[in-house]
Amino acid sequence: MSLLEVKDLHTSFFTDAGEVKAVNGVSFNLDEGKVLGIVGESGSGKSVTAYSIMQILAGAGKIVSGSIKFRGQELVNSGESVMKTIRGNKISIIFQDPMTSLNPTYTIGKQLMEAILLHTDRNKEQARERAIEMLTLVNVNEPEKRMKQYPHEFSGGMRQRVMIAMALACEPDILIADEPTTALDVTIQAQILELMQNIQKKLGMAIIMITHDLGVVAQMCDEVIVMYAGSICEQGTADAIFYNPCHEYTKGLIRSIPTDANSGERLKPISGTPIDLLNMPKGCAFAPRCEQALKICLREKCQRMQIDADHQAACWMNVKKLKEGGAVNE
Amino acid sequence: MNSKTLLYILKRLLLAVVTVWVVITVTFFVMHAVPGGPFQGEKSMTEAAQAALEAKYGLDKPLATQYVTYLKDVVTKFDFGPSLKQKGREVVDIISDGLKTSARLGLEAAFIALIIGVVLGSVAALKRNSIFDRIIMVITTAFVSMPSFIMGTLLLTIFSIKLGLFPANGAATNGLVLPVVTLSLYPMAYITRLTRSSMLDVLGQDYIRTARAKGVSGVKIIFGHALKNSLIPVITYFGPMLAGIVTGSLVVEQIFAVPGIGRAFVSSITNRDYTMIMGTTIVLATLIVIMNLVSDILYKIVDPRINLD
Amino acid sequence: GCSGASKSSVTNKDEINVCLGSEPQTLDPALNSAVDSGTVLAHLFSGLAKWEQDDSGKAVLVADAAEELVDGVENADGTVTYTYTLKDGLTWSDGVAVTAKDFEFAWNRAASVALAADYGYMFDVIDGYDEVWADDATGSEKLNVKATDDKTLVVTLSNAVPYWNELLAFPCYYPVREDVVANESWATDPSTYVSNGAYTLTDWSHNSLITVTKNDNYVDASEVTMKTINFYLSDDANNQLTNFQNGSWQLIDDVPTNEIENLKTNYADEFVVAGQLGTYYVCWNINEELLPSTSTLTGTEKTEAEAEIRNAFSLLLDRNYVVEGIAQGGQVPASSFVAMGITEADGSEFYENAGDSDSYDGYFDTSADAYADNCTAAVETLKKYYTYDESTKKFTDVPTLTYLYNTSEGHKAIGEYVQSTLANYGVNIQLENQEWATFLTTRKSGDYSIARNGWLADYNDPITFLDMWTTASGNNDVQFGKGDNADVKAYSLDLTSYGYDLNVTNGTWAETYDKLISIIKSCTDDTVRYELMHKAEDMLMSTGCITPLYFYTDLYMVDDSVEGFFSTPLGFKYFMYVTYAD
Amino acid sequence: MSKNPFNNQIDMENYMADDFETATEDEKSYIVQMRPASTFFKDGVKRLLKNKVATVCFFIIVIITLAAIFLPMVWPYSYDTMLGNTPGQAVDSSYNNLKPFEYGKTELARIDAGEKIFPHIFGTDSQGRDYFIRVVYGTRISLAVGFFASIIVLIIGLTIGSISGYFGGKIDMIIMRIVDIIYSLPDTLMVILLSSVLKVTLSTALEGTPLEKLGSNMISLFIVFGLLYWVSMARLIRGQILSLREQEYVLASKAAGAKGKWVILKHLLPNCISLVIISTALQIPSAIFTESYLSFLGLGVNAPMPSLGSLASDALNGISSYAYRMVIPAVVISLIVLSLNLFGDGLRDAFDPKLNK
Amino acid sequence: MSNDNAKTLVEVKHLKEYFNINVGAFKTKPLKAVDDVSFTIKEGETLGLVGESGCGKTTVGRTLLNLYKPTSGEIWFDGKEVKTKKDIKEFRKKATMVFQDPYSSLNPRMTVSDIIAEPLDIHKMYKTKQERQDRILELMSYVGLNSEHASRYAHEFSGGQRQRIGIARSLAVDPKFIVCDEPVSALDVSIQAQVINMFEELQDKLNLTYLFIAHDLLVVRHISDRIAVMYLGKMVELADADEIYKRPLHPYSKSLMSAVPIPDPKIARENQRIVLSGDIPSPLNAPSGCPFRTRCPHATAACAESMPEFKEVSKGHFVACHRVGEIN
Ligand SMILES: Nc1ncnc2c1ncn2[C@@H]1O[C@H](COP(=O)(O)OP(=O)(O)OP(=O)(O)O)[C@@H](O)[C@H]1O
Ligand SMILES: Nc1ncnc2c1ncn2[C@@H]1O[C@H](COP(=O)(O)OP(=O)(O)OP(=O)(O)O)[C@@H](O)[C@H]1O
Ligand SMILES: [Mg+2]
Ligand SMILES: [Mg+2]
Repeated sequence: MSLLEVKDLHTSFFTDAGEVKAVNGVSFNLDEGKVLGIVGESGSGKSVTAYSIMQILAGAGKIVSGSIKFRGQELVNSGESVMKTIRGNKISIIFQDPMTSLNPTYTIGKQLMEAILLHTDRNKEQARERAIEMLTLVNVNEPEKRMKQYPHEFSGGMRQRVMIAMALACEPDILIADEPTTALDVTIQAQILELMQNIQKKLGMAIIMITHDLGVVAQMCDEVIVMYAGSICEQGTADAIFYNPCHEYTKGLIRSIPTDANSGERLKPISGTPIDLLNMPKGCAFAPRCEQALKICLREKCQRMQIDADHQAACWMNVKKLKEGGAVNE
Repeated sequence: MNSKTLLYILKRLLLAVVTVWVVITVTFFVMHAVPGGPFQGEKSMTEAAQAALEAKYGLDKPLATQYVTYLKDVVTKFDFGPSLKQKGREVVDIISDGLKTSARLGLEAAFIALIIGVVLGSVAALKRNSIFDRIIMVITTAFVSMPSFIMGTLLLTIFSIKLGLFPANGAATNGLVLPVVTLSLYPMAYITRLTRSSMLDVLGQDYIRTARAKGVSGVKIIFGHALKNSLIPVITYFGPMLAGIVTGSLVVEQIFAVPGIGRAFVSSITNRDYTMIMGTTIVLATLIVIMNLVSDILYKIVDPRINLD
Repeated sequence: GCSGASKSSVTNKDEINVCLGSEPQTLDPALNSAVDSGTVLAHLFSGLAKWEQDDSGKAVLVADAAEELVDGVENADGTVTYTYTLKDGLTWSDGVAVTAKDFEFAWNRAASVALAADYGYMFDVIDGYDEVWADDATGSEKLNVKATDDKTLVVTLSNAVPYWNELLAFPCYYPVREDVVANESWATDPSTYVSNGAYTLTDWSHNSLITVTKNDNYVDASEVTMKTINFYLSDDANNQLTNFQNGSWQLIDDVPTNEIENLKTNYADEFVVAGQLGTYYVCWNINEELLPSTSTLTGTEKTEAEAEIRNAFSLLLDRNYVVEGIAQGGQVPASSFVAMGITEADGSEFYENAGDSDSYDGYFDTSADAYADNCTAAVETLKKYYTYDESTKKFTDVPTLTYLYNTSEGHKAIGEYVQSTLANYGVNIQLENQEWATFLTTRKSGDYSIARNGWLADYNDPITFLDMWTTASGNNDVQFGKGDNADVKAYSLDLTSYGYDLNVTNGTWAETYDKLISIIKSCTDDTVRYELMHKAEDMLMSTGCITPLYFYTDLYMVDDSVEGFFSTPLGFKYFMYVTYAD
Repeated sequence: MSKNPFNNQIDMENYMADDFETATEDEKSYIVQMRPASTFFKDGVKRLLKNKVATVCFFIIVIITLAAIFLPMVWPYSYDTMLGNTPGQAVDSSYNNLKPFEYGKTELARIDAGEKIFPHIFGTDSQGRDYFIRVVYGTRISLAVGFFASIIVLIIGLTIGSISGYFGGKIDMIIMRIVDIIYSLPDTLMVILLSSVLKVTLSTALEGTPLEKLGSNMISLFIVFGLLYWVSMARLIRGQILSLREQEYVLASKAAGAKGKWVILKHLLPNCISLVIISTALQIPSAIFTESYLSFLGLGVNAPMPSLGSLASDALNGISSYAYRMVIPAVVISLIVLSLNLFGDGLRDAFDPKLNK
Repeated sequence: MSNDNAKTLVEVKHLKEYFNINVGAFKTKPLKAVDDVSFTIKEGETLGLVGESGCGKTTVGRTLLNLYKPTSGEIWFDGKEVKTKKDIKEFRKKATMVFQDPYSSLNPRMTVSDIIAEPLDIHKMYKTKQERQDRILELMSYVGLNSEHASRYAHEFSGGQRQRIGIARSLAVDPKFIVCDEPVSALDVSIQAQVINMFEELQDKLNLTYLFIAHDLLVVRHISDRIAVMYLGKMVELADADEIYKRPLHPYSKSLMSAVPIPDPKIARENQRIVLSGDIPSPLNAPSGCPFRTRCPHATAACAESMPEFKEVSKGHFVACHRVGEIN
């Protein structure tokens, strides 16, 4: 049994303009101690997947169908009282923007202690100690003094470290990091990533690392999921995804990153604009932007197919190659 | 409170003094420019008597001299002079008498408005678009659009005449109940609307999501996390509003015969009771300026991000 | 039937709650000029005379601090001397004895330049007043009042005054003690307030309540029945009515006009209309152009034409409607200026003798039946000066006039009626309202064409209505003898038949009316004096500048369990003898 | 692991060969149609129409406005005719204070004679004038006063507020102190002075101009609004501008060489619109009642022309006998205000792109 | 590619920009956002500017365009100093800016054509309506937008398209020089490449000169001829793009280059990153001497004493570090 099993998750936002199918049949498993990366462009449903697991979707959002099992326990429709014990305790989350994710009117200490008081039977004093311990863990200097300060007195990197400390305070089994470094500078990002790696090694929890920065994924993750328009288009080990991408979108993504190799030349971007979730084509969502698009791509969605033991993709090009007698894995 | 805040307050107080001084000056000259004078009545006095009175109160001197003398008395002796109309009474006494009642009335009304407004507003925000929310919004709009003379008269008719529950005289026991209610309805409605919209705003903020992700639930989110933040616009409104109603509401005082400063002020104007007009204006302006300062400081207390400069 | 809530719910029979108006400007008798606070003072002080109710229910004057109200002794120079003896055992509320000196002091104080009281002129009948107010006065001049000993007060009037006893009962004639009033704010606080009347001031919550309590040391204390009187202070008629209806207050002095009709039926016993010495009138600015621009009339002719026009307009107004449909308070349609209730020497009503017609009182017939004829007559008159369109039955070239009033529901209603009525004849009137003090200034300075006006008598004598129209009077709102009118020689007066050397034809206002008033003021023969006063009123009315509408009444509501209450023609109300019916 | 893992995952037979041909650009673009071209305005209107409450409110406002404009033209009674007052005859006071649908004496006689008389829907007032038409006229005046006064307040508040907010620094400091001072000045006194000064200067200045018809009183009323009541609007706008001016598009405009006026007019003010809508909607009732308060001091409409505020405050005088005379104008005001507010909310929701990103 | 013979288009000499910040009730303190920065840009060249958030990159760009009045220093453009109001007005037609955030830099109340034409309107650069319309369409076609977009509002477009609108606006006045302030950081990876390509194409076509500000080193390196590195308002290193990428000399540049996450798992795993400790100090309380010394692994006492000189260590390679010789 995996730590977390997500099966055929569908999440939609019911807005005035219509139903936004933000997550459209996502399935994956997460094992203990692993780091799972989720990449994909903006709006592809990465965050919504995370929020669905935590069940903290905004007002109009609803899990339409599917199942999320944590240690075998079904979370979908389990009700607030169950989720209360899971959130911040068994599964924690760090958000993208440390600037806005802390309440500006409360001290750091108060915000840190809240989760501890909520989920453990520590008293106030013990909670304070624990909070200070956590701040030390994430390399915040002078933690005692910092406890009394307000978020606006912290720099972005420090705030993100506070967020991590907050998420880890109850030693969760799973840490979801929703673009934890996007808003940070490169050198600070390096600090944070290193910190997360160290802590993960120390505490042995599983991490879901959401980002659209392939560099971060390459550095951190054991396994990677690539999402496009609410669905998983490719999933596999980091090596498989980077060295043997089997979906046109993944290929395009890797191609369009400026690197050492292409420094002198023009980049080869993915053309077109991101998909409008309100207006989804019935075939492959990526087809309109795909240079290789086949007729069938426009008509029918490709299923996820096993390419290797630990590599799956949903792209008709694979089928075509196969049909033409070639091998998918070159 | 650190020295920086103290310095800030000092600076603001200095500015306040300047503001009040300008108000005094403008009022003084406007008052004298307005037609009519304090010693005029339906039956007119003889010129000799009028001259005698003007001499007695120094009104025969050139305006500039009067102005300087007045300022000097106020600044050096805190002396607002005798009322020109209420013979034998000092302006200070009249004001403090009236202010006592008005302040009590105003404070009670303001705090009732604050508490009910904030609670209703929060609940409406929480149950956004529900029937409850709609009803609250319609009622508050009605209150906001209804002037106090209509509201007050309605309350008086229902609770005093028809039901006989409360007296119609502000000085009697329980006499302030109806005036307080009347006075509080408008700010209450206003605060409800303010709280609702700022609460909605706050509930959409990222840090609320953070709190939920920590496992904090419903009511605790509202009162533990969202309320404090959504109070900021309420505070900006509350300060000047408090100054406004503490310094008396003519209409409510009149309808319920409350011995407040609002009535005294307006009658001093219609009577052209110069010293009284000046005195009340100074007190009123000072209160407004101070309340604005207080609300700015409160602002800082609620929101530590605010820099007071 | 009565629809109000609990009446007669008086729980404390020793106490009466009344409301006469808002916060008084003063409770110093010398400074007071208002009727409502005058009522409070009447309970607190005891002058030489006071009002009481006789068996028929009429208010009469009786001696109070004085042993009796003596008759004056005429001196050779025409002055009149009165000598009063004070009763025994008069004390101030702090126990000090009341002496004649206190009266001497109080009267001199009230008439003094230093105090410059609103009603200081009430002492102008006393010899020496003119010296006090003379331009070259030094401030040490005194009235001719002397306390010859602790009990005797001698006062000399410059000439005989028929209403002298009335003045003695007037608040500004009440005594005050020198050491008490030395403190300028003595009259604002019960602790420093010392009076000599039936009650003492026990509480004054400013703007809300004045409480007076029976003074057991008062000489006539045995007659005083009511222990405590609470004078509530409210200036809102609705608020007063509410408090009356819910039984909190037993008497209120003001009611909302539009409730009157219902109150009359629902509170038939409680709703009281009492007479009051006053006239509500419309006054015209005498300098306002009334003739069409095509008119060629000038000088005397013009003045006379305009007078005729104004009188014609006056006839068009239906005073019965104004009284019954608008004012609704039992007022009496007026056809003369001196108010109803002012009496002649023989005790008959002055207004009944006004005008020269035997068939009706006053200068024109206000009866309902006469209205149609009045209108016809008026239209005929107006046709002389204006173009009349027979098809529409309207005048076409009357200049647009502005009717000025001070902001109040009642004044507005009357203005609207005047406008609407004259509009029926093609006369265009615009209404303009002003806030009270501005209004007074505008009207006084003659910056208007038509304005509402009203006058309340200070004492029962026609002269209080007549001497206000002299050229120099501060109350000469019509602007007689001022501005353009100063040079108009259109007034005639012949007093030779009365033995006065005055016969002017086509003189100015100053040459005629002003002279007439000064003659009246010094006239000692009552019969002649009243005839002259009728003459003065004739002159006023002939100009058409004063269009009387009605004689005022005093409206109040008093709980029907209240007995022993009465009110005087000047509007003072007395609660000392009140008891409650069971 | 099998060499060809796909065989057991997909049934290849189901697909035809040409399925696996490359799709043309045309085919691709056929799939992704851009959303139908529509403008910001059209979008907004569409959203607005979807909002039922706002639509209903809009129609209420339109109906009230149209009624206020057109009803007097067809109504058989006029606002200033005292029904009992006929030339040459004593006034018939049976017309005063009629209850709704009652008739006066002569009218009853005519009805008995078989004539049809148009009813007095709201009865008559204490002067025998048809109350319904007075309410209609009152609505007309109050709407006009409310709108114009609000617009004046808006224009002045907008100008001063945006100057203050945009330029900041010393200018802002000075303007805000002026605002403080105007807040603290006793407005009753100011109004009295202004009204007496304006009355004299205006009536001469207006003589012969088309504005004369409007009356110097109305104009001084608007001037008073323009002088005294703009301050809170200015504050509000200033606050908004202060935050808007930090937006990058303002900088972009400056980078292109724009000056203050351009930036304010093209960028800042259009983005204050929703705030302006809401606060103007809230400003209208206070303008309506300020008018009745000012008319107490001698400004505002001249009698006998009514306004809703003056009708309501006049009715106080007979509140226990004729409560409906206060309730009717109060209800009309509330209806106007409520509709305006809800409609304003709807407008904001529909047109604020920030809300529907 | 940089060409030694090309003429210098932009020259910045000892540019300083201090903001006065209120620190007490009556006290202000200068915040040295840009402190003595000098550089030149040749015609047709792209100068990349990198550094961490708050180090003053944006301020350099804005001051350069005179959006902020320089506290001191000179700005030369096309051989003339930009000084008077008139200079600035002319300058605005030659030098424009593309903004970081495609969302907040487009007025939500204006149509695309109005946004693009705004500079034209301000400078009244057309005679007839038709001329204006033609110019708008021309600009739109430059950046790959089609004419039917013209009457729409910005919020109807995706981030990449919005950035194109912003670029079209900056091209409206036919500039020679464009300051690109993080024009791609708000964009998605897949779109980012499109926009970068467009910058390069436009440069070729219109012979534009760029100051390209970014914090994504991969992007900067791709587009720039030379790269300048800033730290706390100071310029610490300036060299050819490849040079600085491969052989950074300043310890800060070194850590910056090593911190770039490489999208290649194998390299990433092996890569020895230099992870700096500590946070960036506030520019209000900048450390004495070398601003980087508080985080520098090589700092000595001497570093606290004086600000190292910005000197050329090899041809075209400038560094400001006391210990540049010892640590490399
Ligand atoms: N509250 C909401 N209401 C309506 N639609 C929403 C809401 N939240 C998210 N969506 C839609 O759901 C889709 C997925 O959003 P999501 O936030 O998961 O994207 P993401 O992959 O996390 O993107 P990013 O990298 O920008 O964070 C988006 O198209 C978004 O428009
Ligand atoms: N208008 C201003 N007033 C006061 N301080 C400012 C102003 N603009 C910028 N600063 C300050 O100057 C410093 C440099 O800011 P700048 O925006 O130039 O940095 P940056 O390198 O562009 O950062 P980022 O990568 O976040 O855009 C910062 O500390 C900033 O707070
Ligand atoms: Mg996301
Ligand atoms: Mg920047």
